[in-house]
Amino acid sequence: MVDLDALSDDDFRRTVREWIEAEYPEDLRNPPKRLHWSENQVWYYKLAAKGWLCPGWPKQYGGMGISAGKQIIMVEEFERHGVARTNDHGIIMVGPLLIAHGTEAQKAEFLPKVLSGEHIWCQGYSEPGAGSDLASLRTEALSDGDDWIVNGSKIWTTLANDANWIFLLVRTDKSAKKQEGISFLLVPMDSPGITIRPIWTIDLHDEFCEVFFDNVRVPKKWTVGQVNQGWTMAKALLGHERIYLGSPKLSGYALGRLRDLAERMGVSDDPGFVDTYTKLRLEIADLKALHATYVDVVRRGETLGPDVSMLKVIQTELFQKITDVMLDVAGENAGLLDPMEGNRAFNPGGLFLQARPSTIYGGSNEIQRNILAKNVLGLPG
Amino acid sequence: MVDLDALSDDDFRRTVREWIEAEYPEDLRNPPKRLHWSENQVWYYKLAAKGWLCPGWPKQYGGMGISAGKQIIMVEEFERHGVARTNDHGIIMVGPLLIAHGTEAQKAEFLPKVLSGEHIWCQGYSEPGAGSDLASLRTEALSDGDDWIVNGSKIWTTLANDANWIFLLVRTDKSAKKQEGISFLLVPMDSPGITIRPIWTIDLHDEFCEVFFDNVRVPKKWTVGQVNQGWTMAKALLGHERIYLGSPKLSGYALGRLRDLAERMGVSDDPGFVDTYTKLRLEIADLKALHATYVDVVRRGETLGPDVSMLKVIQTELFQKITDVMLDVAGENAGLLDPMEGNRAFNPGGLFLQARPSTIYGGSNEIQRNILAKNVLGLPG
Amino acid sequence: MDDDRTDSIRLIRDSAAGIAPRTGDLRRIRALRFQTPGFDRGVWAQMCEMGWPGLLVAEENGGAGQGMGAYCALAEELGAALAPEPLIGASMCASVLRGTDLSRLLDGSALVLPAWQERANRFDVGAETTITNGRVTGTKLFIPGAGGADLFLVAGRDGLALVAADATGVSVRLEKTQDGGEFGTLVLDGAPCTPVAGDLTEALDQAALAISAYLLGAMDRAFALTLDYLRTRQQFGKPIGSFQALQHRAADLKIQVALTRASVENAAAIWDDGGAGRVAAVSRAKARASDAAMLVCRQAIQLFGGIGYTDEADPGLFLRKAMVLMNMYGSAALHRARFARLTPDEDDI
Amino acid sequence: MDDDRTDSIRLIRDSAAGIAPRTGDLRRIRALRFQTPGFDRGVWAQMCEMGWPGLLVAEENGGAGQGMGAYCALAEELGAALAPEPLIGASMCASVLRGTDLSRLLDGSALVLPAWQERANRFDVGAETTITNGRVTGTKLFIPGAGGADLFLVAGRDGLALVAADATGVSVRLEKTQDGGEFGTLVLDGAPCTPVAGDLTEALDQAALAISAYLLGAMDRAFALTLDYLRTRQQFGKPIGSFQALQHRAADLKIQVALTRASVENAAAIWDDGGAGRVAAVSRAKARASDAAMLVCRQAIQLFGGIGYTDEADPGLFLRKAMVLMNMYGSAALHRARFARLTPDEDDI
Repeated sequence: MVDLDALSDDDFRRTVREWIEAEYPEDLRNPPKRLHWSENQVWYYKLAAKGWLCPGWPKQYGGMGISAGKQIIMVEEFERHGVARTNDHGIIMVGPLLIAHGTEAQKAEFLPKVLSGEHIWCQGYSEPGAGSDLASLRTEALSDGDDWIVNGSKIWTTLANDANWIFLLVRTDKSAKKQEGISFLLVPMDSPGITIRPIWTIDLHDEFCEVFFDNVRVPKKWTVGQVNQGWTMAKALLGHERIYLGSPKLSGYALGRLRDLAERMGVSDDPGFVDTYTKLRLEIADLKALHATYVDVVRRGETLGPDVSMLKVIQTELFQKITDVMLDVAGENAGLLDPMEGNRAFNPGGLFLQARPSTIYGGSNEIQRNILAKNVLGLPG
Repeated sequence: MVDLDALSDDDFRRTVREWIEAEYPEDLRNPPKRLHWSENQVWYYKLAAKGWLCPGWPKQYGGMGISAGKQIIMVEEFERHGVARTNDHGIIMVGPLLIAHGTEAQKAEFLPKVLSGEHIWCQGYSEPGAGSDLASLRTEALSDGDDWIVNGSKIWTTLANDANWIFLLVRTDKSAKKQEGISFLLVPMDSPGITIRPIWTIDLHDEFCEVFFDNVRVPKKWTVGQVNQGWTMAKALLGHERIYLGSPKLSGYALGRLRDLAERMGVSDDPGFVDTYTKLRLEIADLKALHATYVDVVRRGETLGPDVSMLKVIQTELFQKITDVMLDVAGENAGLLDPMEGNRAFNPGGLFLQARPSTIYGGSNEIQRNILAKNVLGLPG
Repeated sequence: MDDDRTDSIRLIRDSAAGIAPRTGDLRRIRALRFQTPGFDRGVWAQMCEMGWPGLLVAEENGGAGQGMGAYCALAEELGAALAPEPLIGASMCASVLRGTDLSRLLDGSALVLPAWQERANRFDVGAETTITNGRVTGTKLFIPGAGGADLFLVAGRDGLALVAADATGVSVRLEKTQDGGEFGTLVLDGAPCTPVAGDLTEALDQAALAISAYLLGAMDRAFALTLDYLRTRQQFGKPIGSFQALQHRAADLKIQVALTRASVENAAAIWDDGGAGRVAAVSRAKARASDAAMLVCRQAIQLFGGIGYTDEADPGLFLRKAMVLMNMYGSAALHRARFARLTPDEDDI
Repeated sequence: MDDDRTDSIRLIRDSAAGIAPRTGDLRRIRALRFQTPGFDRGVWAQMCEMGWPGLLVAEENGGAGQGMGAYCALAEELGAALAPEPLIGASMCASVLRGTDLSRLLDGSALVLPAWQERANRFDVGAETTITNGRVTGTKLFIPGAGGADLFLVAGRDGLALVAADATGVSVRLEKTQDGGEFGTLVLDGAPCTPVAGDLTEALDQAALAISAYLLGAMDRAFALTLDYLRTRQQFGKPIGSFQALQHRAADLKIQVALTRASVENAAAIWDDGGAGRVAAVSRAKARASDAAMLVCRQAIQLFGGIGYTDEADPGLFLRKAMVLMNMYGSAALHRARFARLTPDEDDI
């Protein structure tokens, strides 16, 4: 096996690219919706077999243990090829969480099963009614001997209907202040008392679920970190999310579809379209330049500041803007439920709807602007 | 003399139009800046001599006493011809105030002198540091026998350097709540203790002044209405201001200059310009349609609701947008201090700067949006 | 506006409330989604009983002889209710049909829908379809409700013709639309037809204005739903409508709704007065309504947050209706360009 | 970015602070306004002592041999200080002059300014000016600082030439600009001149990028002033920066400043790497800088409220500088069109 660490960045990139191009299923490139486990497991197992499932995990835990710079190269190559996200919560959330805060027993129990695909995880953070005010969560865990008894519900749980484990934020001390008294639990989805309700989105997909907990018994040994310290750990996990939400690739992909659509509609040379299209290209190019400065920070192993919220705001609003223009260009086809002519490349309505939640999830753009105003610009109150 | 009341609207409009066209000084049409008394007094005296100075005043006080509908026709014809505002605070503010709330002695003293042009009024409302929070005013009047002793300062006093009288809001009860304890005084500008400082604006004009009061003695007989009831009267006077600030004529004028400039710069047929220009035309046309619905309310003699704030927001932001586009079109000429080629019709930088304060004065557009949210949409807090 | 006109508009709004209440729930709309023909034949029969397809038809021809003011008021109410019944299409046909063809349409016994469009993003009667010797050949696109039509009024190169939906040489391909309805593509291969006198030029403009009014009704209600949500939904311990950034956004949406209303009602008044600028006024109204409806509905989703993105919440119904209508009878860009072409002089300045 | 490059950029910023401090007051700028030539010859001499006009000139030619990264850092600092001295024009000339012409320019004994433009809204060397037999005839527009020039480097149809400002056949008409400076119009009527080898193509792009960096510095400081004001100015009993609508607007302005910085610095890095896309990158940076600077400065006025509209407050100085520079060396629209022309393939997607 090649020592990936020893490769130059360029050689590493080429190695990754060639393997992806050879192995990635063509029909899964740039899917219009988040794929279910039934669809993406083939790729998950390929990555697992290759040993490339967990680039960020240390080697001792079965990860690739490569540098931050090489991790970024992998992300870039995956994005370039249009590789879909897998059911990756075990990889990017649970793994790092346990490696940092888990007991040896927890690591031994869970990490190998993420690597093997035996455990598929989902995330139980948001709650009905809490929305952007994540810390106001009300799902509670009451102590009962060696167990917690969990009652409450979670919402916007991505692909919960695919998962067999969930990592949960629960309130374990109701007397404490809002962000305190929250703990982190690992819970099997087949525990008695758990029910799942898929949420149909406006693009008629069931990516999200609501998960209900009715006296669900969870062994205390599956508490991660200290009791009542869950919030701090959860926040740290969210840290690097915004740089990915801010990647210009999604907007770049959408712009490509806009160009194709404009050609199909015969307007790609109209001066009005060229002007609009050029503006969008320039927006993406400048976002790319800005994004690269944050990637450099990560590559140097430094911590991202709260100003990374800018990336999320720019990229999600640009993505939406591009799909707004797609509807303008599509004429009456803007109203079609399915892709035009059965061709997934011409799917203005679908992509438009897909772009809608990007400004809501991952911390709504209103919340991001609050963060920018207060934590970056130092504005009062 | 023609009985104007007896004329049909169309005949009245024609009568007004013909007289304006015959009498209005050509070189005062659509001036780039607010005119000083030295420039506009010729027109003021013509209006006075014709008996047309005060359309809204009852006949018994020397006004025209015409219907609301006919008053609107006059405004429309004045705007159509590009007639400049005179020093009209006596006409539109002091007159209606005294007619509604003044004593007989005050009416007898002041109304004839507005009609004759002997008294030129200015308005002392805003204060340094108060800004949009008008009611937080601190200029105070202390009782001293038959007089008030006034100390403090006023800012943004339009054309104070032309005026010989000022109508003032002053605090007469410091213990009362913010909007209470405010009174309305009439003060001669030559009172000992008053000094005036012109404020130079970014377009290098001295339309505004700061006025300082240092132990200025004002007879109590020149208090209008009840002591401590000034705020209510001042608010009522502001009522109809927003429909005028929302008139589409100013934007229409600017759009005409944009068209001329685009022709001069040779871009008026560029598809990009035509598209932008058409959007602006449509904005004005829809603003006109909306404005007309408010004019109808006034014409029917009904009271305007707080939703009239919409007009002010739309018109001022449209005016600014048009002048933004003028700079885009003007090329390097955007940076010139004076009109291009000495031709006032090509004055992109000047008109751009002139448009800036429109979103600040008359209640900033931020304040207008607060009003819309709370008083029109019923949003909380 | 004179009093008679005001009265008839109030009457039509009241009568609309009986069939398509703007405050009603949207269960009826949801139940009809993604089922051919996408509307309720029973409700359509009621609308015919109310005389709605003949609203613009002269009284001597069996219609109500109303103007665009009343028609737009009705369309606005239907938009607020998201009513999917094919009133606007049928009304286009009613404006040119006469005799039994018209009376069958008006009494609801035969639904006639117009088939005029041959290319996307166009607002003119197609010129490829031929009508000769009682046979029609051509392809017509984007016909909403086509799955429920009994006849099509087809625009050909040299005139109009009626074709029965079940005639030989007629095939209809249906594609689902975001609002739960369907676009029909009508393929005519020498199908037997009956020529009809007249043309659709004026009817097209009337339809474009009615669609604008429908969009106005839809956005107005979507905005009302959003305001309710802003007033009641709590976050960080207070109603989200108390956050100034959202308040200002709501104010901006209110402004768009108000401008759309002014634009549509002004265009209807100009139309009814027969003014020279009436066609330009239609373009102005449609451009405004398309853009404003999309803005208001997009923001409704955003302001509802996560729940707004679910199919069970109502804002999505309005957004998806707007997606279907925004470019029908001409997109905003098309109508802006037409406005510029129609009124190049700018005597409005 | 390698360490050497980072170091030289830090050094240049530090040295700029000595002459044109970004945190200094703006009294110097105010005092120079509306006076010919609109800048301070003493300060210009200091800038020459620092070697700034020769920053890009190769060391073997007597320059500092620095790259665009350093030059843009300097221009940004000058923008933050609103320094009116004609560095960008002089640097253009320095890039083509050689020998004593160059050394006189670099040592400050002769200010040479470029005269290349013949029409508004153009970003190419004019083609109407003729240089034949040591005589030059033509008209050149929009030359900032022209009232202080000793010589002009004139671009003609077939090459460049130096003309003394006081030569016969030379006249300069000055027009005041919003920033307190002047545009010169240079009219040449058979004026004696000395031909100069080379052309200005590359220098024009470098100047456009430097102007972008200058605008970045100006908007960055205008934004900083605005933030200070938002933090301190009280209304309704609290700092206005605590109002969410203004907070979100400030966040949006911050985003524009950040995008401009990324665009300018990225373009400078591409330029220094000699990449094929370097000319397109300049257009991208200028388009962003022009639009963003105007947005930030307009909003500075709005957020300062009434006081922002006065000449005594500082935001107006930044807005009026942006008005002058927004369309110099090509407007945003011009550069967007150039970008589209230069990179039609969109391999960036």
